Amino acid sequence: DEAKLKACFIYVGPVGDIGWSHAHDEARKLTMKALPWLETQYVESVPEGQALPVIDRLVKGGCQVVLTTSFGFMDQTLEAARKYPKVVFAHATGFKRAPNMATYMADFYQIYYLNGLMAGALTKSGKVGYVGAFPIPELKRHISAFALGVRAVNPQATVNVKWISAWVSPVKAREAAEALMAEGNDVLAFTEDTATVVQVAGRKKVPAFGHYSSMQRFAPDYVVSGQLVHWEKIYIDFLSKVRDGTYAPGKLQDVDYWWLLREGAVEMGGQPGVPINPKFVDALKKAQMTVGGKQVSVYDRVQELLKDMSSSKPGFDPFTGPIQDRHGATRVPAGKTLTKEELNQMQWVAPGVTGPVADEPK
Amino acid sequence: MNPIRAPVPCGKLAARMETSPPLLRLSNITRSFPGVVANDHVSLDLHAGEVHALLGENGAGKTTLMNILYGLDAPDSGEILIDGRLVRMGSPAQALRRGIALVPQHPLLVERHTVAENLALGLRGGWLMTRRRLRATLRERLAGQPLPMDLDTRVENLSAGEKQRLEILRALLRGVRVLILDEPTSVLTPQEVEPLFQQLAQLKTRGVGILFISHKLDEVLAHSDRITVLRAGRKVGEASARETTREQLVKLMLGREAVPRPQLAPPRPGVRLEVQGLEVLSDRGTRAVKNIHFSLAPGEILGIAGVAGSGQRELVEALTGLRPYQGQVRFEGQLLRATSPAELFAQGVAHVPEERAAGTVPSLSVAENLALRTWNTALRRGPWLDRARMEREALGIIQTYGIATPSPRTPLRLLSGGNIQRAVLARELAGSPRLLIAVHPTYGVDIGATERVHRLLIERAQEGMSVLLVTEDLEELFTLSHRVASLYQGELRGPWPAGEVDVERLGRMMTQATEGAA
Amino acid sequence: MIDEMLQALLRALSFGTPLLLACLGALVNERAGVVNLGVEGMMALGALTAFGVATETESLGLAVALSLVAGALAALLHGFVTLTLRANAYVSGLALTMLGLGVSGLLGNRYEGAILMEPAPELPFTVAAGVLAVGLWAFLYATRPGLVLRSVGENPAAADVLGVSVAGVRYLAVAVGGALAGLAGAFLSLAYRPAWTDGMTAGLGWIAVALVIFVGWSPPRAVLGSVFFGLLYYLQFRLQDQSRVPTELFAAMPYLLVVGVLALAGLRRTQGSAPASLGKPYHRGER
Amino acid sequence: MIRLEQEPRPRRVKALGVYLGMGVLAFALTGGVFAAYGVSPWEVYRALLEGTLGERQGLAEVLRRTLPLLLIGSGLTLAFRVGFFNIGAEGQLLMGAVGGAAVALFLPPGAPSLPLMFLAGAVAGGLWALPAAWLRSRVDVNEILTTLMLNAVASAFVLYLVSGPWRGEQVQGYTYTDAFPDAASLPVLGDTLVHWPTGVLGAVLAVALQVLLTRTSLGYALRVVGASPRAARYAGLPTGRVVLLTGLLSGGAAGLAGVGEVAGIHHRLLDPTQLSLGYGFTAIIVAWLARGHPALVLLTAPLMGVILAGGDLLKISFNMPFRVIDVFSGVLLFCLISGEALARYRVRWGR
Ligand SMILES: Nc1ncnc2c1ncn2[C@@H]1O[C@H](COP(=O)(O)OP(=O)(O)OP(=O)(O)O)[C@@H](O)[C@H]1O
Ligand SMILES: Nc1ncnc2c1ncn2[C@@H]1O[C@H](COP(=O)(O)OP(=O)(O)OP(=O)(O)O)[C@@H](O)[C@H]1O
Ligand SMILES: [Mg+2]
Ligand SMILES: [Mg+2]
Repeated sequence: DEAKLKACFIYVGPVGDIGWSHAHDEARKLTMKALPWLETQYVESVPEGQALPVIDRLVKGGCQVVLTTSFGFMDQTLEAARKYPKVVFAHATGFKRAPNMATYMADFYQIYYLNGLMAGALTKSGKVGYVGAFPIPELKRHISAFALGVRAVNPQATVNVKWISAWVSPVKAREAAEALMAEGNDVLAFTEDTATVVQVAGRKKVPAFGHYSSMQRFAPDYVVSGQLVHWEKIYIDFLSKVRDGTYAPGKLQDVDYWWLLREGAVEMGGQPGVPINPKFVDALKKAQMTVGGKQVSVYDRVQELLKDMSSSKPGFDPFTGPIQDRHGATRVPAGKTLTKEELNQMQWVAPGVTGPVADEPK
Repeated sequence: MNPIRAPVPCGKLAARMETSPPLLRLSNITRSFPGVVANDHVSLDLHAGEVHALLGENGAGKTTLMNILYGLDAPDSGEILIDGRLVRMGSPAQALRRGIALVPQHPLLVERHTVAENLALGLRGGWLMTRRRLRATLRERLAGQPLPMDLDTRVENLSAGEKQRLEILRALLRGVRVLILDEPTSVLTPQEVEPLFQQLAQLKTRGVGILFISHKLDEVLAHSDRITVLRAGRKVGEASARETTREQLVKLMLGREAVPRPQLAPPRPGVRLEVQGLEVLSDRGTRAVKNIHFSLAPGEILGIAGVAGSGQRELVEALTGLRPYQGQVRFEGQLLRATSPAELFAQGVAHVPEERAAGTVPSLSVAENLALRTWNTALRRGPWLDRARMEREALGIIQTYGIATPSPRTPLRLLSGGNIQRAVLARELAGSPRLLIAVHPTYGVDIGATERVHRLLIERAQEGMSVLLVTEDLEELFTLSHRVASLYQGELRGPWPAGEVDVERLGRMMTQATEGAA
Repeated sequence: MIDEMLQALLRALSFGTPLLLACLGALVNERAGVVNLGVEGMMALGALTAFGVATETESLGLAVALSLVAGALAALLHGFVTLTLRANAYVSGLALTMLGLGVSGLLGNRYEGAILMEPAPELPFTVAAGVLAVGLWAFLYATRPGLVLRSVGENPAAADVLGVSVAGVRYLAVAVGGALAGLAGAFLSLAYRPAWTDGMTAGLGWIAVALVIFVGWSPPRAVLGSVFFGLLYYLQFRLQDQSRVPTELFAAMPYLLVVGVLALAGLRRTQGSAPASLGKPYHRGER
Repeated sequence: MIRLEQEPRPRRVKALGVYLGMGVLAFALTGGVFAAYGVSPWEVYRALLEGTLGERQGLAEVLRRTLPLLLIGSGLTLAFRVGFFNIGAEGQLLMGAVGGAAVALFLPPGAPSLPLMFLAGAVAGGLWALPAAWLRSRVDVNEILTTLMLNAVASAFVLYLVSGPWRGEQVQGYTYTDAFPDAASLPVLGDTLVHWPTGVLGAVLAVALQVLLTRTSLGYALRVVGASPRAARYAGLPTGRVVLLTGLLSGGAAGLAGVGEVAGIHHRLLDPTQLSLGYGFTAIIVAWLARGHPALVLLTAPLMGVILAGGDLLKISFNMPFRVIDVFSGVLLFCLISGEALARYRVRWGR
């Protein structure tokens, strides 16, 4: 029997939730299935800033690969990488690397644009609501991509954001969603690690977009689409390469996964395999938008772009200039596309986004 | 074996006792607390229509015995018989069901509720109890008697005497056969005592048996049929009230003769304290003390009689730096401007507070309690507390004033009530004050301890200390004071030399608006 | 405009419902003189019980009933430790919070992220809470057991000599308090957000504990207090973009307001309504 | 029926025995939880013992978890003794971290950062407790409530700082400040995270507060105010100032702990939920177990340190959900406070 490779996962939240840590843990299980030689261990609810002692224990317990899955683990992972040069580290969402520490991320911004198109088509009031966790660049780029999509269909529409300052808070998510609906928003999207917004929307018969995991079943008639993640695509690739020596310690300085639709690390839809809820197909087919001077149905446009961005050579990117921020300053010149670094540091938001946005450049 | 020691010579009620089983019989009741045997094989009988008094020093075990009878406490051994039948008294509810009612030593009323609500708490009946219904029920139940007070007054606004009457009324609301009164008279003025005994006499004729505890020998002798004396948990005697004397009872209680009290010396010339136009507000912002004038000479004891709520608390708090006031207070000619009790003490004003709890810290040691006045002055060395000196001085005080404590390090809460009271007095006197303001210095204290407190006060007055004595106990007031005055609704009447008024008149002045000055 | 105000009022009622239920429970407790800081824990247990039962049996009625039982049982643990064993009530309450959150998190692991497809309507809970408030008020001031309860909280010794079983009343009050906290939890996991998430009580239990003091132990004022608090909570989101004030200030607003109002109440000396023997253990015959 | 009677003179030996017994009971009860969870309690306890006290790394973890508890615990012990029920240590810790971070981030390089950080943290933590103390002493507002509410406010304030004005340049917009300069980092023992100066500070504080309480005249005043506010008023003790001072001291101690956490472990200010980890609440247990003697915190803080580190271990080695720790602490706490009564009273059965 071949020797096993032991990979250990550190999660910031409990694996039980249906958000971020849950998705990583699901991916861990799928990876285990795919790679028979793999052995795994995980530690849940490790507070940021408390990763080092956990890594110490894990390494002592024989972990050869340590995957830390929250931005806040970045510096401690780096420190651990220096402390244990023979161990392979990989850190999700960060930007610091070392000879034995890679970084990885699966991002949704393309899907948000597509969701935005659908939202723009479905809103009657021209107001789309968004419940946001924290105003960090990741959310800003997602909300901006979403708003760009909305405005591509309905140039007058707005995306109204309420911040709840929490990753998991059903109570705040509910009240924020209620406030949005009271203000006349008739389509909802969100970033929060529970299905609260989808449930609230379903009760009030308002279309909504799922986030992170399969949520269509919670409001089968009202979830239009959404984003799903497949971390296992990255894990399988990475761990296989670690095992065959491609990613041995010392060779990771430049290993940075930034996987999108093309790599299959993310998927559009309210549940796997259903990019658009059939209930909304008719409405989306009826809705028209102008692309390059021509009228096309929103449904066709979404399908076309999804296909394009999922191909090995995507031709479309939501953040292709000219794009101005909501105060009119040009952020992406014509003909340019935002780089990964720029996307990762994005502080501005696109036109159409309303509501306070912390740290916005003027 | 017969645990009853010293069967009393004058118990000649035998004939009557044989005829029928007594209404109530306590037989060989024993109850010990950690370190104390509170009741040691105590037996007593109570007949229908009889007033049976229970006498004894503080801690003799009177209240414990009554608590056992009322189901508030359980005996270690012994039996309770009612109408000759053995009963178990597991809780007050059972006692009440058997027709036993208790008026406890300290009033147990819900201060913030109204008179009606307090009465209703003791009633049985249906679920619904609106204010209307309650009033109707009470009027019906109280049919015989005129309502002594407004049903909607809150109890906190009643005087001590009124509270006592409320307690008794409540006990009588349910048909009683045995009424237990634990020191009902210690807070009553003579005017209030009289109706109480009339009421008892009436109950007697209806066949109610009454158990009655008091430290006041005169009223015991006057109003009871039989007297049982307890000492240190044991029954030391039983007597018919008609056939015994005060002296015999004192000797039985104390186990020795009473010591005669020293004579009051005349006050010295001069003015120690002068109060002019004093106005003090109560917590509720009403005028509690209204434009008071008086003065006090060195070596003089001025007694002020006032029931609770008449402004005496506010008066004392103003003079001891605990409450702001209007008007002028001069101490030895100097206008008193100090506001802090600590500063006042440093200037020579000591204070024995109304309640022991207010002046002591039960969880701290005796020595630390004795240091409450000196911790920041004599006992302070820079930032440090001079603990060695604190204990030395405590030992001195303990010896001088005869405080019974195992050691200065014993927590004060483990001392007996009388000893705690003595410790407070000792602490205040140890600073050699020139003015002592003392409220109820012997409240709830037995005659032995009372005797010692009185002697201390008189001796110190002889040495030149002035005393402002505030108490409801008129007997004490007259035995100790050179001059007496009464406080009624914030107004001071008097002072007069003690010889010029009698107890009845002063008592009336404490409780009635109409009586004018002498 | 009218529409907006109506909407805000609806939100205030909805969010105020669990607060009112838990607050009334704590109020019953405290009117009997017992402090129980473990509301958050009991609420979490009630929420999990309700959700678990509703999921397994699909009977909402049973779910609600058992949430009451779960809250009451948890409260009785507090009662036993503080009333019979005489442990410190404040520490016991904290321990109950930990235990409640811990046990519900642990046992609820299997339901994590699950959702109730047939949620309970909110209205019956809200109506029940309102009726309870009025009923409790009537109970306290127009019935004999109500008088007994109040008396036990004011002066247990006085009630004791009149044959009232102080411990009995207090145990009962504690159990009722726990049951209502459990019901508040059931509202959260069956109606308000018909799902189970560890920690979904989100500090509401603590707010309820604070509310009791805030409303001066009065049931009618508890209604106003919880609606007021619900309104504030909603408005922190509704007003978010109307101002340049940082969103965190809005988040802190309810708590700041409680402190502010307490300070004002204190300054105006209207705080004296606390039951006189609140938090003081009573043991017959103890000196 | 059970009846409890006061022990005339509580015996230390009996108390110790009762506490040990209740400790064993607690372990037995949680053992049941473990068994229900499907792991052998024996194995868990063995691993716990080995993984905390039985090895260097475990000991380091215990120490690391003990450090903040020492500081907060001694402050709270004092506060409880004075009758100031401060349960806002969590918020005071956060504000201490803010104070420390302010110095670390904005002081020009070259200044003596660490002492100034501790100073600023103590002041910030102390000031955060002050409104509650003031309201309590002036207008008798229940401090349990106000300190609790101020926790939430402190949390919102830290969040505001790290997501707004203090957000780091190098954190890609995440909610953190930049890392502190090296001069603002506490030295650690070897390659552990044991920032020992915080521990020294804690030990000194515990002993100093003990001396303050028992040997100084100020301590006398504190004890009198705590044991009998009425007597304190009667004797003219400055009750209000004593309560304010207690607020400052206990809040300041929690503030120091906050500085220790940011300067010793995180090296930046971060999201409040990641920063405080409930030390403020755990310290209530520590203080309560110390029973009014700050010096005893030197024993009780490590005890809770073992439990916290043990909980981490359970998470890592047995993949237990993190809530196990809450259950464990809750059960232990219940057992210990019940033991309190049994130690001071004796049980009598029957009527
Ligand atoms: N609950 C108790 N715990 C311990 N000791 C007690 C308790 N109750 C009473 N004692 C002790 O039992 C003895 C008898 O007390 P009791 O109250 O019966 O005296 P008493 O005769 O009523 O005195 P007083 O005249 O002061 O009212 C005292 O020594 C008292 O300290
Ligand atoms: N709750 C208690 N617990 C333990 N011991 C007590 C308690 N109450 C009283 N004692 C003890 O019982 C004894 C008598 O107490 P009590 O207060 O009744 O004194 P006393 O007999 O009234 O004394 P004095 O004559 O001085 O008033 C004291 O020695 C005291 O230590
Ligand atoms: Mg006594
Ligand atoms: Mg007595």
